[in-house]
Amino acid sequence: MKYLLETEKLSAGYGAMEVFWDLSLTFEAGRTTTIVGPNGAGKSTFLKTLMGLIEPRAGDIRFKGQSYVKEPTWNRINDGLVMIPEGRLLFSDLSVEENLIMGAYPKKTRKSMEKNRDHVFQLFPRLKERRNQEAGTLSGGEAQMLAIGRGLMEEPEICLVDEPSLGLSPVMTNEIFSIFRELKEDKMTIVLVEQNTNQALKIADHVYLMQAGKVTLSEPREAVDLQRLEDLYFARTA
Amino acid sequence: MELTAQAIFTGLLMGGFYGLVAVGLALVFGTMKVINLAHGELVLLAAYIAYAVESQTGINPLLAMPIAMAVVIAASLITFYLTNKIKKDRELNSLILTFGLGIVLTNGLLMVFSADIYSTQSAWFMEGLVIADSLFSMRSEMLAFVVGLCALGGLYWWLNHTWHGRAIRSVSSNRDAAKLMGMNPTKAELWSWAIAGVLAALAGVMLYVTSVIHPPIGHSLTIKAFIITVLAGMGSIPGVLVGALMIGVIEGLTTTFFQSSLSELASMTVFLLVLLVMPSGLFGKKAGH
Amino acid sequence: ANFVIGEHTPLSGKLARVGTGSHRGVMTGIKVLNDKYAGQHTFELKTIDDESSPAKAVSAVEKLASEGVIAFSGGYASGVIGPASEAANKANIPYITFGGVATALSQRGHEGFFRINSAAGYGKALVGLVDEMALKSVSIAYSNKEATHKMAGYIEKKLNEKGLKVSTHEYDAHVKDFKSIVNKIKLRDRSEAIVMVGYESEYVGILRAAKLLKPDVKAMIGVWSLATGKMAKEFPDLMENVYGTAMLPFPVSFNSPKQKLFYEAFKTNFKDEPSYLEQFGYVQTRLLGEAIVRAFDKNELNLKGIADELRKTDEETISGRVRFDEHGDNPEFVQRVGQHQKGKIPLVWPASSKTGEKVFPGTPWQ
Amino acid sequence: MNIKISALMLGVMYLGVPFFLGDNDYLIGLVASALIIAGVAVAWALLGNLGGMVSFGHAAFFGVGAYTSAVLTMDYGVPVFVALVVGGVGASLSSIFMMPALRLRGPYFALAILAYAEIFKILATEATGLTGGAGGLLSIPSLPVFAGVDFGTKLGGYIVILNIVTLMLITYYFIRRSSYGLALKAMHDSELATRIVGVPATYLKVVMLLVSAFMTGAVGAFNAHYINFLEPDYAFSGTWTVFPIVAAIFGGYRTLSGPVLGALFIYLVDQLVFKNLIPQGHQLILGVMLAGMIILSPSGLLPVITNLFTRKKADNKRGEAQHA
Amino acid sequence: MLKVENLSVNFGGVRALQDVSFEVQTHEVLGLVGPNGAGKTTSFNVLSGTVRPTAGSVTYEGHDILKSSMHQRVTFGIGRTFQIPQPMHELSVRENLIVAQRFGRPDGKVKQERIDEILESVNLLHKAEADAATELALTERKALEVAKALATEPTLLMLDEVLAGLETTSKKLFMQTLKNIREKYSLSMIVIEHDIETIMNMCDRVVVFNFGKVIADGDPEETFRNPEVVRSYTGEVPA
Ligand SMILES: Nc1ncnc2c1ncn2[C@@H]1O[C@H](COP(=O)(O)OP(=O)(O)OP(=O)(O)O)[C@@H](O)[C@H]1O
Ligand SMILES: Nc1ncnc2c1ncn2[C@@H]1O[C@H](COP(=O)(O)OP(=O)(O)OP(=O)(O)O)[C@@H](O)[C@H]1O
Ligand SMILES: CC(C)C[C@H](N)C(=O)O
Ligand SMILES: [Mg+2]
Ligand SMILES: [Mg+2]
Repeated sequence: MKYLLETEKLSAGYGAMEVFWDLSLTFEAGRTTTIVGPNGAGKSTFLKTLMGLIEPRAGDIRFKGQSYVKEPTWNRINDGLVMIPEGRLLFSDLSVEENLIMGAYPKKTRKSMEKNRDHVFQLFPRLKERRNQEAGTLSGGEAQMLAIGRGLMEEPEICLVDEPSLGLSPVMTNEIFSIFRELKEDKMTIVLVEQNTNQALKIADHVYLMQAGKVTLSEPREAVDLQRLEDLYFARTA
Repeated sequence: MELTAQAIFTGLLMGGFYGLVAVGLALVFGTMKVINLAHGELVLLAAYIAYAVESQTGINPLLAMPIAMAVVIAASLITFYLTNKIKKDRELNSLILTFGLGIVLTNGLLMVFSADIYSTQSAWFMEGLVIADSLFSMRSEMLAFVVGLCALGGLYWWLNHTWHGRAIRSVSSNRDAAKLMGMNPTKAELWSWAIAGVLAALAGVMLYVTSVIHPPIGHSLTIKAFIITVLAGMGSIPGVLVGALMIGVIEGLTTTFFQSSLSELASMTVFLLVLLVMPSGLFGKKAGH
Repeated sequence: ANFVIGEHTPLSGKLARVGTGSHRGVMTGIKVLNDKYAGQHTFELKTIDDESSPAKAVSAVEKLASEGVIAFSGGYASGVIGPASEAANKANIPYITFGGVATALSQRGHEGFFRINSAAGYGKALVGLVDEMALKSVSIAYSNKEATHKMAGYIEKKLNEKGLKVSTHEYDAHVKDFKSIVNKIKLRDRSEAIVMVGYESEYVGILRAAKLLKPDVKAMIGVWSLATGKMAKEFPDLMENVYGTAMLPFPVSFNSPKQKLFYEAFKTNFKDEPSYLEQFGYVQTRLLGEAIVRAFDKNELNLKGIADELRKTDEETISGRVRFDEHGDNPEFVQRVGQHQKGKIPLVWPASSKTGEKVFPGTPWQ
Repeated sequence: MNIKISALMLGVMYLGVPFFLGDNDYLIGLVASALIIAGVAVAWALLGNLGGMVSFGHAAFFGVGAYTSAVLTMDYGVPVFVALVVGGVGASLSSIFMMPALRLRGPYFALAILAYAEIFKILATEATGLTGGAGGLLSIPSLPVFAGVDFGTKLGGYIVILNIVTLMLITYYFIRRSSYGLALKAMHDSELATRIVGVPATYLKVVMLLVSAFMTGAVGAFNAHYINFLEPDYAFSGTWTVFPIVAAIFGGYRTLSGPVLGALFIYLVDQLVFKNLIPQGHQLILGVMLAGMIILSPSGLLPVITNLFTRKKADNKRGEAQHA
Repeated sequence: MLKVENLSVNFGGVRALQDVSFEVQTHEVLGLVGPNGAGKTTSFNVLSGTVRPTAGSVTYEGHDILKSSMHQRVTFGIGRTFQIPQPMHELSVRENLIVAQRFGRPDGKVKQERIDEILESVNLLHKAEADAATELALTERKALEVAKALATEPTLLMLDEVLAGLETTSKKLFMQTLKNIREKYSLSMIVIEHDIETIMNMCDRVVVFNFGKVIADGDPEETFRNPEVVRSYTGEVPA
């Protein structure tokens, strides 16, 4: 088993529209892979498909060598495949603390729930301050922190992260990336989708560029040149 | 004074029972946004099972509880299974579905048990219970009240302190997010319908031992339960308790100091006033941003 | 000849219980008619469930009319009977009933509208009983339905005229708990008797509450649906000493040939004990049948012919004497009163019909 | 498509029904009864679909309209046709009491209206002087002879209710087509989003409530003169809420003709078919049919019918699937 | 043209805004920045009428707008976007704009060319017939927010993080579009963004919030050098 997670000729879409097709990507254990790409390229859709929130049209997903396409989302979570979604897929009428507690739903994480919660509170003191506030009334940035915190409560083995810096202040963005850097050092496998290319590349081991439903570049971080990447982006928009 | 005390006492007992009837509906409503218009009929079904068991075997109708639960849980799960088949406009379409099932149940009961009225034969339940020489109730009413409080309390604890309970609340809050926490939403919903079945069975047997049953009351039970659920605020258990007791006491007081035929008027008026001041019910969360 | 009689009755919906009872009486009537005229005439009954709804009763009448029925036996509750008999009138078909006692029904000038009972008959019985008890004060608890509302008003008025102190308590049919009402009677009215004007499940509720609170009254009295064998069997501990209107005692000692005829026919058909509902249904159908035969013999089988013949009726039936005045009402109608006594219901009022002595004072808890 | 079906339906109702069933009072009566439910269903759907407000209390308007018209004709000698309109106006006026409920949403609104309906019913029972109390009103005047036609007959009544329903459908159609219709549609799930672009949401809701109440009231008034009888339990019966809702959703409440088709279908099938199958308890089959139908065709009856007309069409959509 | 004075908002115990005052001049672009939860969105909510302040006053072109209803404010010329996009459900993208034009403009006229022009400018023309609620990617939903606000033809446009999540190139293009629109229709704007570069590029002036208070107000370059701002917000001195 070379790769922790891989896809083979994966296709998915909504209704009559095909968003991406024949995607074969690989994610190595313990490493951080960054997927960048213009808006609407299908990055979020790809992550959701990996999680089983969207049913693929064709192709295969393999986790630890096992085919995963038929596996329901909740089993993937229990196996350690976790996603921190973009936007706010929060439990908006539950309190901040309850949201975090729900992150510890997978059986193996329940024991360490309190420890993890305190850790998250330490990372995001604002959440601790607002632990009894309804999640739906949080500010945009606070909600983002909560989504990240809740994801960490799930003790991921591999974590798919969709635009974590969205709506965060510059200080907070730095904070987030240093958290991911630490996780990476703790050997967590990370798949990061991010528009903040600059920051994202700093922690990446491997980079994919996704454009209009296709991977147009796949290179180890060392080989990627920021300028070239931007040019490639531009090639589409021009 | 004595009148007032008795009126409030009667009202509280009544309210406890109302709460028991309403809470199953509130649970399903809170978790799936499905208004189970057959809920009252499920309660009634349990009551008829208690009747059937008592009249066939002569044993205490409370002992019919296991059978009542088994049947009502099964019925509740069938309802769940069917509502789950509706993929579009579930909130509205489930109205039709459960309304249809309610009709089926009412008419089924009518065919099997005829339109006669029934009540328990066991005199024990009707014995008086006198508190402080001046507050009167039947044993069965006190029993129903206690069962109601325990059921509500237990459910509240379960929803807030067990993983199953929390899962139910999460699924109702955001299905996709719940999946991402490793929950199987369908399983969680199945649980809440099964528990609604348990609660309906409890309520039904209590109904049978406290009062008289005949087929058309299923519908009025549904309406009462629904009113209390909305008064409570979407799926709030403390809200159900407070709302039910409030309605019970208002009815008791109006009957005593005006007349019974105005008690509905009074409770509806209070219901409206509460909603106009608190548009999401007594314990409802504010409707989003 | 073959005579087709139409019937609309509530077999489902709110009034299913009484509708079913009435329907069984009507069927018994048809059976007896067929036996009597075997070889000459046949009677056929077409029944439609009106689901306790006026609109559906109207379409039932219209449907049956279009299928050629020559008369209607039908209905329950004045609110349903009103529009249904209106439709029968439009179709020029006579209509006989016992299910609606609202006065207005017979004041519409319908030539073919007949009913064998009247509110006054029930009222007279209750007032007579109370009078005989020589009470000073009475509380009336009544349902806010049409018939009960009117009936309570009638009793109140009559008792007031006799100088009794009367308090009234209107309740809603949906009410589940009667303790508050009974408690008011106990602590505030302090009446000597409670009169209940309502329906079965409400009687059970009131009696239970009374048994619990034990107001200091001498008698518990109800109108229809109370002094029945069913109630005696289902709620023995609640019914003891309770009064209610009845035509016949329970268990019925069917002595006269007329009574026997009904009882046997009913028993073979339904394997059950008849109640007043069955009796009324039976009587109205039989009277109608006889009138039809007479009209047929005169070759006048139409609205006018049947109505004329009905108006000539004057018969001692198992529900008492029946004749019809110009409005189609039965001025002779008087109810009797029975009292639950150890599972039996002897008639205790009027003196002329007595089959037992009343236990007075007496309540279920005394 | 929907419009075509509506037109076809109206054609059948105006020409076919009188021609084939005209002399069968029973059948015409059934269809008229179904149309009464259809009328309330259309009014309900208008509020539910365009106003985004599901009401559980349309019986309130039905009852108020009925009593207004009955009392006016009986005690004040107002001509019946005028009274029908005034009945609608009366229902609209009664809806003013409900305006505070407009700030409620979803089930909260639905049940608040139900509470109003209950309150109205009790008031009608208690206001004995005006309404005859629980005893109700008997011998309410029938529809009159007008321009030489006796509208008091079954057929006459049928024509009147058919016209009422048609007018309602036309009104519905024009409201829906207007830009108000768009805004109303948008308000459904996203009231905030519509207010923030300047839509006076409350005002639009008020208008819809008034219109829907008027329509329901007029139908209720018609019914009073058609059945010649009223009592509070009947006039404010939950049936006048439940059956129209069921009919509207069943038929397809987001469509124009759905509620009418739904009402006709449910009422007629139940009365003509099921009732003959099981004389007592035929509603059991109705229940099964409702449940089954809604699972099989969640958008209601109309799509099923539409599909019958336009067999295939959907198959052309798959084309884009192959890219590689 | 807009004057906010001594505004305070409390949510239970949370004091989201405390005694906040600021102004926007005609044709000015004001940046609103500050840490997460500082109260930026809340102040938009007060201005547009979704939140009622506990104290304070707001005047817009002479109107005391706190007294006006939400839709009246739109006709006065205040348009806004939501941080979490709020499309009108059940309508297509184009229909969203039709409603906005019809009800947002004082004269209630709907001009198709104008709608096309707006869609073009936010790069949504190709999605005009798509279902607004379900068929758009995150950034497309944000673009629709802007388009809807523009369709009401505002004089003051309030943008809440509409550029967040856009790739660098699109961000630049979009910024340019906004600038053009501002020139063409002579708009004033209030912009909430967390990207310092964007703020510097677009804004004439910035107001910095922290814990519900205004801690700085002035020229962007200068303000971003203010040590308090750096400590609480930017974290590093911008290049
Ligand atoms: N629920 C949906 N239904 C239909 N189409 C959708 C849906 N969600 C997204 N799309 C479309 O799918 C395409 C890819 O969307 P996706 O959200 O995956 O893009 P993305 O790469 O994550 O973009 P962004 O950077 O904006 O987040 C877009 O064209 C979008 O319009
Ligand atoms: N209804 C509410 N109840 C309690 N607190 C609330 C409520 N609404 C907002 N808040 C709090 O008010 C504060 C200000 O929120 P606001 O949305 O204005 O922040 P913001 O400056 O826009 O932040 P961000 O940059 O993260 O979007 C936040 O801490 C938020 O949690
Ligand atoms: C005499 C009774 C049969 C009358 C009936 N209870 C009614 O509702 O009209
Ligand atoms: Mg995305
Ligand atoms: Mg914000």
